[in-house]
Amino acid sequence: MADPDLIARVVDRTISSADLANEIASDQDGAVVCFEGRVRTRNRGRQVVRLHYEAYSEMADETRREIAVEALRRHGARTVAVLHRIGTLEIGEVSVAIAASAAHRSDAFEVVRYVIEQVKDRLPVWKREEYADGSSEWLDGVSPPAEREGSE
Amino acid sequence: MADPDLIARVVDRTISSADLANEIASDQDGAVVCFEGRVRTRNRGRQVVRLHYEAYSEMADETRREIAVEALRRHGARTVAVLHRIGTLEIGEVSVAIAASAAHRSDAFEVVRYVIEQVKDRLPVWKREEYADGSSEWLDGVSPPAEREGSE
Amino acid sequence: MTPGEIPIHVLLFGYYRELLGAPSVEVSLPAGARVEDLLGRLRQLPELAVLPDRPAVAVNRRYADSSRSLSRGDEVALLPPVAGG
Amino acid sequence: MTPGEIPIHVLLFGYYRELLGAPSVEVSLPAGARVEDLLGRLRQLPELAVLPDRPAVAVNRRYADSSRSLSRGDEVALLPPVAGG
Repeated sequence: MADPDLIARVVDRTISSADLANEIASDQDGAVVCFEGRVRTRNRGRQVVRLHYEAYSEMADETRREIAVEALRRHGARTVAVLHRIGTLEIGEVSVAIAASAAHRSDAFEVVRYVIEQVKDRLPVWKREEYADGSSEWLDGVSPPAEREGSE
Repeated sequence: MADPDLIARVVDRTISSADLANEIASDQDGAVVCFEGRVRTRNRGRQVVRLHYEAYSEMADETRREIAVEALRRHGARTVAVLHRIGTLEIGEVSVAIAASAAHRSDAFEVVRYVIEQVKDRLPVWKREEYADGSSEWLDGVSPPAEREGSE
Repeated sequence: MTPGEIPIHVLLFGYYRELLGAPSVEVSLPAGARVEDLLGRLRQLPELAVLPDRPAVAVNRRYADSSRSLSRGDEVALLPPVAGG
Repeated sequence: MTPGEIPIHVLLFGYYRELLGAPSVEVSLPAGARVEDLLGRLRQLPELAVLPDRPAVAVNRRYADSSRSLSRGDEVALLPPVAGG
């Protein structure tokens, strides 16, 4: 797929997979799969009141685009879109939204699954949890793989 | 899970997984996965102009509920909702919408995947495709498994 | 209806409904008849002679196999291969 | 800056930014220096002495390994383990 149709952005406004799904849906496609990551009230046994997301935005936009291109190369989906929100998020708000559209459902599922796993593994985004007791903490994350320059 | 929270209906109005997702989302859950089946312009090489869905509605409501209960038993998701539309659908319209909400994303993906596969395998719904040349045809379907009475 | 027989109201859907030209048909079967007996009787209708060997049947809104016995008042349905989603 | 050295502007994010108390730091390194040399220099700053053995580094917005050599004008960033999603 030489020029896959994809959308990839970091934004500091409310996001939803439904908006994405409607953006990417096509008359040729029979299946749309969406994923939303939402802020939970509890994490690792602590009461969370809000989250602060910070990104290396310039790199994140490129990484997200790379991930989407890889996902479409590996699977037969026609389109995938991914948004990651930054800034302060309240409980229940959507931090990451992904939508994929494909002729057949397996491809749509696999693309979305691939994208969220890669987002978690290598998107340069960090989060700080704020707790009910007023304290806050940077979350332990995943060490990204070194040197991906050769992969494209 | 004694009384899983689920929604399962056959309806003859427009449906969307976004509405479902918002209905089922919970502050305890970090992941929402949605699936939408949409009417495609082409199927098996023919130009489709619209689809007509017919259901054995009373049985379909029970089957859909069974599928949702099974899905939640097998996987750790907290909630799953599924709607199937009947009547006449134009290209791009949503025929089936599924949404699941779970603490962790794997469960949400697996529940949605299970539900759509089971819907295709055993939900008593039939569709007739109407083509650009004015003809129409009942689609070949899946022979449902015999005797599921013992399974509950 | 022969004495000792039970009336069975059979719902048809999709392609089968088109074959018959009606949404349901009433047949009467001996008490203790099974789904397979019902299918044999339905195949005697010229419109339904082309039914496949083992069409799906639901009894009281659940899929039933051909040895399932039928009782008065059962809700029986003849289901073409399903094509939802 | 010693003659022959190149200035490297290093961006910090998340926890590392909090450690340093600033979003970036400027260091100068000999021409031909590698990522590992940069890390050695950064560890000399008291605030960054606690850096892990092999923190993730991006050069020009791509993850880079420790043997990657640095050139004038490279955009270098020091990245804590990522926690998006």
